[in-house]
Amino acid sequence: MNDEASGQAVDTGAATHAFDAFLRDDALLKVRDLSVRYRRGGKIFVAVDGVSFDVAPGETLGLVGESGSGKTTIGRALLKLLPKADTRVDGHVEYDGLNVADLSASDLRAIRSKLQMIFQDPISSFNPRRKVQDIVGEGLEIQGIRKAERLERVDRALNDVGMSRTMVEGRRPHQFSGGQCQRIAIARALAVGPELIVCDEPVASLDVSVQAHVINLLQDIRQKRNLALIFISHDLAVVRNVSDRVAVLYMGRIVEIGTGDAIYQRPAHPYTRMLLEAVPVPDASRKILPSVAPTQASSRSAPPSGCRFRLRCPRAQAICGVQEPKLASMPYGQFAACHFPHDEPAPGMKTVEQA
Amino acid sequence: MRIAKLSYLKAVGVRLLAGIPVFLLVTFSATALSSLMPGSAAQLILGENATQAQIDALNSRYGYDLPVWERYLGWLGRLLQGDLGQTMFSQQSVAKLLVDRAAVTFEIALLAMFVSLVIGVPLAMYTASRPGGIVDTVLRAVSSVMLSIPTFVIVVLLGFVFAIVLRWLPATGWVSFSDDPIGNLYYVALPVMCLSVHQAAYFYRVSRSEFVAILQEDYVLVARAKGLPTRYILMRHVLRPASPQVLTVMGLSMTYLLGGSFIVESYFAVPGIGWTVLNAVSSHDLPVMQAILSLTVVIFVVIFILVDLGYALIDPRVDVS
Amino acid sequence: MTEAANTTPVLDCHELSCHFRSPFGPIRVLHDVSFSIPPRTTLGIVGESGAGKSMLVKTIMGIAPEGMKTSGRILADGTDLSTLNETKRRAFLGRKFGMVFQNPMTSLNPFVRVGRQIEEASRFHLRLGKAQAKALAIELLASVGIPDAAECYGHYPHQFSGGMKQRIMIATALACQPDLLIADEATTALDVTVQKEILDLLQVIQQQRQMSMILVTHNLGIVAGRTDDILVLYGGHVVEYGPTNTVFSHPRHRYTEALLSAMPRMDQPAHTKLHTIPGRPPDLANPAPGCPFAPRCPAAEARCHASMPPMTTSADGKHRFACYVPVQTGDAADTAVERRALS
Amino acid sequence: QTEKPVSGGTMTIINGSDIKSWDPAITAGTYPGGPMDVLDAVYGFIVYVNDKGVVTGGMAESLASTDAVTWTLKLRKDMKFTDGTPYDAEAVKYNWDRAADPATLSPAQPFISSWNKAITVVDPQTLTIKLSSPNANFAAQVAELCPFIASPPALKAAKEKTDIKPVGAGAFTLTEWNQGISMTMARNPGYWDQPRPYLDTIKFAIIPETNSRIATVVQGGATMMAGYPYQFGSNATAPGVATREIPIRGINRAYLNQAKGIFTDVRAREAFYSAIDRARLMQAFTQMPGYKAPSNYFGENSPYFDSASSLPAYDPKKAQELFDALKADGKPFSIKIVTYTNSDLKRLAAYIQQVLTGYEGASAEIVEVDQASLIQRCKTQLDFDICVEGGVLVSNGAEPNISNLLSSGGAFNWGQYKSAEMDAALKEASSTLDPAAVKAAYVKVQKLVATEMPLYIFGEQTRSLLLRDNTGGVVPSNGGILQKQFLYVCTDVCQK
Amino acid sequence: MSRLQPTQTDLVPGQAVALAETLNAAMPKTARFRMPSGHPMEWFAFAFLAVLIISSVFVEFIPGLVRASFPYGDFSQGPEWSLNGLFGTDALGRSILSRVLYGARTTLAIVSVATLISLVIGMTLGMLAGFYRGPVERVVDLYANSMASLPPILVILALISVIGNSVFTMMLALGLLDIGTYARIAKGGVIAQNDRDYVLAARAMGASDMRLLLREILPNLVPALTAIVPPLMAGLIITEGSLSFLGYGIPAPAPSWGGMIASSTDLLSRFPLLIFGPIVAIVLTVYSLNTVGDCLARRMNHRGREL
Ligand SMILES: Nc1ncnc2c1ncn2[C@@H]1O[C@H](COP(=O)(O)OP(=O)(O)OP(=O)(O)O)[C@@H](O)[C@H]1O
Ligand SMILES: Nc1ncnc2c1ncn2[C@@H]1O[C@H](COP(=O)(O)OP(=O)(O)OP(=O)(O)O)[C@@H](O)[C@H]1O
Ligand SMILES: [Mg+2]
Ligand SMILES: [Mg+2]
Ligand code: NI
Repeated sequence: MNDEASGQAVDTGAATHAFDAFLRDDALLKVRDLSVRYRRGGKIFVAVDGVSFDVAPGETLGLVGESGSGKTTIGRALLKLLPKADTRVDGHVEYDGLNVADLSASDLRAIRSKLQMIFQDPISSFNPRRKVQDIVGEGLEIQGIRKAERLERVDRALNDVGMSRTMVEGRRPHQFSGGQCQRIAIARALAVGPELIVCDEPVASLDVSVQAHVINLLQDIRQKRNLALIFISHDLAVVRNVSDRVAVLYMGRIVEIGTGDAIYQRPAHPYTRMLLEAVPVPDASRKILPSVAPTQASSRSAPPSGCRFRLRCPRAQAICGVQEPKLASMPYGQFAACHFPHDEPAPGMKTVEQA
Repeated sequence: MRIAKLSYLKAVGVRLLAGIPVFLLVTFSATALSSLMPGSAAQLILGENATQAQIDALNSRYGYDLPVWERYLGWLGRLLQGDLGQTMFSQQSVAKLLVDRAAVTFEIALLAMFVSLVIGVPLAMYTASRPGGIVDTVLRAVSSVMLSIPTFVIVVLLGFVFAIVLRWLPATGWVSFSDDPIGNLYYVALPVMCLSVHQAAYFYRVSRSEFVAILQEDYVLVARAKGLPTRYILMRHVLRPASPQVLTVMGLSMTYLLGGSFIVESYFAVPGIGWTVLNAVSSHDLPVMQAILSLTVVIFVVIFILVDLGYALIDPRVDVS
Repeated sequence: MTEAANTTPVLDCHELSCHFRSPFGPIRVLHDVSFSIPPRTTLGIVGESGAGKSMLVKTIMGIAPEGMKTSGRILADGTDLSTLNETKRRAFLGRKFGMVFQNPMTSLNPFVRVGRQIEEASRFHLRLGKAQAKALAIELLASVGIPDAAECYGHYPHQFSGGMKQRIMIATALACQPDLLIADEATTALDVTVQKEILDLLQVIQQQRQMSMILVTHNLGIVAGRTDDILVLYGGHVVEYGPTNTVFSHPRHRYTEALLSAMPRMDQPAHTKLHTIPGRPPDLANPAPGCPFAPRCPAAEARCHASMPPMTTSADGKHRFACYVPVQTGDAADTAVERRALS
Repeated sequence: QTEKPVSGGTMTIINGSDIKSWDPAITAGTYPGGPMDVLDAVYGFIVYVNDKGVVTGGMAESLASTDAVTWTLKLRKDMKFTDGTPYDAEAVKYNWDRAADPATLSPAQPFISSWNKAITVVDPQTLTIKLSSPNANFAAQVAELCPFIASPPALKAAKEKTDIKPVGAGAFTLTEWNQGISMTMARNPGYWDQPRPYLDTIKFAIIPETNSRIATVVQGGATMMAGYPYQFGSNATAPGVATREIPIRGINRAYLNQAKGIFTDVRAREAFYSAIDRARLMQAFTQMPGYKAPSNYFGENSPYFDSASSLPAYDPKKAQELFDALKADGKPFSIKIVTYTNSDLKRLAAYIQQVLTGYEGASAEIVEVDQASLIQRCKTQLDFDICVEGGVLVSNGAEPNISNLLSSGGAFNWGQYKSAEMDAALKEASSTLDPAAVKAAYVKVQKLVATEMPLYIFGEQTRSLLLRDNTGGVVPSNGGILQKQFLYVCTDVCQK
Repeated sequence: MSRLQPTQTDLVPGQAVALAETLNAAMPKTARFRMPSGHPMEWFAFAFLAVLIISSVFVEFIPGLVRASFPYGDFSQGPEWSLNGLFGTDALGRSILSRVLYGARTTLAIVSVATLISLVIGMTLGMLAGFYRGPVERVVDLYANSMASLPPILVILALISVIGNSVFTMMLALGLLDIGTYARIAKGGVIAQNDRDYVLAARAMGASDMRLLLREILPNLVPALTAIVPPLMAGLIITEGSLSFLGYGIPAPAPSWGGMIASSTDLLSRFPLLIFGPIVAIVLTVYSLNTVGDCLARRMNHRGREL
């Protein structure tokens, strides 16, 4: 089932400059050096720091990281949804050759039908006062599409998510379950015919049984419509399932980026490893041996010098405090920002091949 | 410690500065309105047989024919030199008058607040821990009725009962605390009672709902899971978290108490700022009017600063700056 | 299960049922839940949201929301709780059981110094003096891995990160040397790395202090490898109850099986189609007469819709499940037990 | 008075509002509780009109004339203001000259300026004034309009009106003024009429609300208040209090605008008189039964009373006819009642409105203004048909009130009534000292009042004092102002 | 990973949906799952207001009730057992009951128009301030703070003494009073919603600011604003009464409650019963408005997700 992803393997050979290596020219979305700073009570807080990545058409990029690592901020920055007050966005976001920052209001509106977003909490992403069919058709209405066509497209979008208009007719969001709401949210995004959807933790608030539905649904639609997805999640198992490529964020920076296989089987960055080891695996045959040493998270507002992970890193050495590691190509195809990357396979990771 | 103190000072400073536009707007509006008001102090000084020409002459002698902004700037300039002017008619220093009268109003207001707190909060605590009980139901009904009686009705009714029919309490007048503490209590009783009726009910309602909300908090559940006695939970885990809300209400109620003091003071002839400003409005005593308005704004700003600082004291999460 | 001299179960629940009154009739959130926890063992309680996990542990702790009616018997360390009056029961439970709640952000009182919150239970139940209690609190703080415990004693909760708060909560729950520690989704609100730390900590502490523990969670991954027994709740019913290893390797109830296969796994390649469970969780207000899972169950038969399947015990007697058409394992035959006769 | 006055003690007099200025030239309101009441305590009336209507010596020994043209003011010897300057003829002349100066803005300026040039200081105790035309009421007018003499240096020292310090030679000296609230005065040890004043301290307290005022006296919080019996109700008989009538009759009146509007037509005035039962109007006003409609300007026990001419009586039929007639002439009877915001007056106006609406083709609109704007609205802007001013106006002493009310351009003639006949009759009355001639003139006046109805006289009342029953020495003067030097505290209940 | 909404059926109609709502409401940890108590009083409040509004609007058509200005009996009579004499007669012999009902019309009209004025202006300003922040917000805050720093009576008194006291000016002046309060609440609501996902979602769809404000934000402000309308109206009724009490109320011919109380206050010691009718009216009305406000506020909280 991982057929599409293989076509998009990163072309490492041509890269001369490490920085450019995982970036490509034919990408649908190009993000270069994106930084977001919030001003909080007079202090500047860097939420996202020099992040660059690409998303090719039809590709799914997974963004993982701890809470507060800037995942949501990146997602919103791409769609220009960050609050205007007290926020500064630098860098360069290019969609289909257009620089998003320079767009006029009407061009931006046009582009918004190509770039869509799905939120974490499906219910709160709906206006509780509006009827579901209006919510789904809202994007079309804003685009000024005539009613007949609108209804038809709403029908189509609802069909795609396995619902029908008769099911939603005259109802309000709170009359639906979480899973249904998330499907409606997907339908809303689909209705305008997007090419790329930013999914900000779309399954985090769902129960396992419902989560599976939504993940499958997203996969089906992605395949059918050749959608590109940016899939934000802190659940590594989910990201593993949906993504072609994965970017690992730590304190506003990408510490490792590469194909899912590379990242999960041969994580190079110690942080990635730490993350993977922490994931609870539903496998009772493996008795877990507790480790007791508490790790101390570094301050987000005053990050340590050099590598930001060094205080928690088992491999940290003097240089980590002095020189900030840059993203560099790793033997298994991914890029990691570490002076002392791992190159052995992740312990305890059973891959399909190995099983 | 020093740094903490400094940050408090700074926080106070910042808030005081923020109060300045409000102060300017209110006092300027007062000047503007007073110049539009029909009638004038000159009319009152000269008496009913004065001609319009005589009145105009006196008005211009006092500078009341100047354009609004000139008058306002003049007033502001004198204010900056610490001169609040003198009362129109008795030539008392407005500043002194203000201090004397405000002391009276404050005594009444603070006592009323104290009485209301002492009545309202403990009852709220009691009923919040036994919701739906008979005391709760009764107090709920009583407090909502009490909240619905306008102050002026309370004043009339209590005045009628206690001063006119029963003659237990003085119908009018004032003795200051420094002159005669016991007499002061006797005179202060009725005004305080009138203001407390509403306030006690208000404090009761607000703190009850706050207590009820806090009793649903997870940390109260945790405390119950620890098997702690209810009394202890209420005192230690509920009272303090509820106090910011109570504090807010105390701040807000100052405005109510000041507004209430207009009615209470003028009905019971208590020499506070409420009655004074009513007199000043009807007799066009502009210096007094301006001074009292400025005072109310300053009180408002100060109260909000105090409330903010109070939050910082009560709630460890709040940072003064 | 662990061998021990004292084998009186720390907690023993018999046919615990709970319901709320509502304008549309009673809402039953728990149906005849029975289980027991021997000393020094860990029980995992799993189930989807709304399955009644929290209600179960809250009922045990005697802190269920007002308006809930409970029936059934709870024995704590051999004492029947119904013989104690309200105050005594709460005090007894407060001493015997410690509880850690889901959200560390809201379960510590932001207005009270953490030291105080840790020591207060010990001061009441163990009648410790001020200094003693403080020493104990500092010791507890240190034991849950808080650096500079003595200094942190006087801090307020907001000065700690989420993980640290949860450690403090654990310290709070340990104050009276409880026999049983109940962690209700204690790690749900935390990041994966922190979650792991907390789970590890719980495990270490449980072993050090020879306590029993209940881990409540909706994430099957958490109980795997960390618990001795596992209890699967669905719609307020116990659908499966047995040793963790067995339940994971050979789930018998259809729901448990479906749940396990619905989880995305890291050892599968990208874009693997997940198995889904059709339908939606049961509506507690309008319960169907049969098995609560029947409407979603691929193997449901007519009788599944008609009546609640009885608790069935597997051949070894340790694994129980309530299903008419259990997943077959090829092991020895199961025995249906009379529900009333259970334990 | 059988009781012997004793010295010492304190009294508190309740007023409804505070005074606005200590300027002796600016005086208004010769009624108890009015500004002049307070000024009297400090300055003392130079002469006053007693309750029989006779001009009596106050600070001065007498102000008298034999021909109504040349008036002689005799001052007492060795009187001093509290600042030590002598209260002599020069001081009096200074005060009157000052009031005659338009820059002083005295309301009595037109009156005083007509004679102040004719003042001759004969000696420090004597001063003569030679009027240009005979005026029998000159002394009463002085008592009403310019009775207060202040220390000239104190007046000179003040830059502005409100700077004037109260330096007089009266019975008391101001010790504390808490504007709008209370005023405390101490006995003036240098007062000429020793051992008077008897009181050590006199206080004026301001309580605007009538019920509170009454309750305060009843509770003993104050010594006295002036009001009307209807306001006292059962409090008049409460333990410890007494009431005292001030035997000075006053009229309740309203002004009818004769400069413009419907009341320029005398039929409209008659219709208005006929339409309303004035006794019932008074009942509505006071909520007390038992009133009788006054038949004319003078009351029945006035020496000038003439029963021959009386104001139109209540006659609804007649009123309706007149309304119809007016309507037929294109003058529908629809009037604007202007009054100030006082609940008794509101009731009065509402009653008028209510009665008028009962007639076909008659209606009334009520305009309420605050007390300070009433004068402006009625007197200056003439924006009313009927203007009701609260209170009663003393009418038994005839002058100066009668001229003020009825003569063209009179100070109280807000209705702008103009009648040469009336002016002549009034002049005739005041230019002779012969009682018979005066009476004859006033008969003419009453006839004109009855036929021309220059103003609406709807009630007659006397004021009363509600006071503690140990209050002695109540001597009313002018419009009811007490001569405070006589007040004393009885050891027990005062004997009458 | 975080907790779910209680999932409820979308196919079982009627009761289940209602129940779903109830449960939704019960889930947030601060809500109690109890039938809202005090129901009889709420019923009473709604019924009283309904009766009051209807009877004051159609007061002319109440059979047997005399006009407010009609001299019905003797002056200042106590209550008697008849429709017109129920509260007795006032100082001019008019039926107090009739005057209370006609007064209700004036009072309610003034208060409603004033509320409308302040609601419309306040809501608009507040929404703009919350949405655009910056200078608009500062101006609105300045206004709101200035108003809040003065006792309302003082503000009205100053205004009335300038523009005169008529029904119309009273509406205007009272209307200025609560603008700040409404603006503040609207502003808070907008700010709270601005971060909400559904506003973001609409923005992501390309909605213009106007559309966001009117279609997304406004409908969700309405509950919060409606819940404070009744108590603020009650406040205005009290303020209007207080003004009359101080002698600055609406002028005589229009009967208003405050005016009736004020005019009977002077006669209180002689005719205590006069004051009874209007006080009952004002207290019951204020009580009912407050109760209705509480009820709306609670409903709003129960709906959980709305603001
Ligand atoms: N509007 C804002 N103003 C100031 N700081 C913000 C704002 N929004 C987010 N932040 C901060 O920026 C950092 C990154 O936030 P972001 O929401 O992008 O994290 P995240 O990776 O999505 O985390 P989570 O997993 O908790 O959703 C956080 O520390 C957060 O506190
Ligand atoms: N106060 C209440 N009144 C009525 N029903 C309630 C109340 N609280 C909870 N419930 C219902 O009881 C059931 C069990 O809730 P419980 O909180 O135990 O679920 P849970 O398994 O802990 O779920 P979660 O994973 O969301 O914590 C739910 O269906 C819920 O709707
Ligand atoms: Mg996020
Ligand atoms: Mg739970
Ligand atoms: Ni498969």
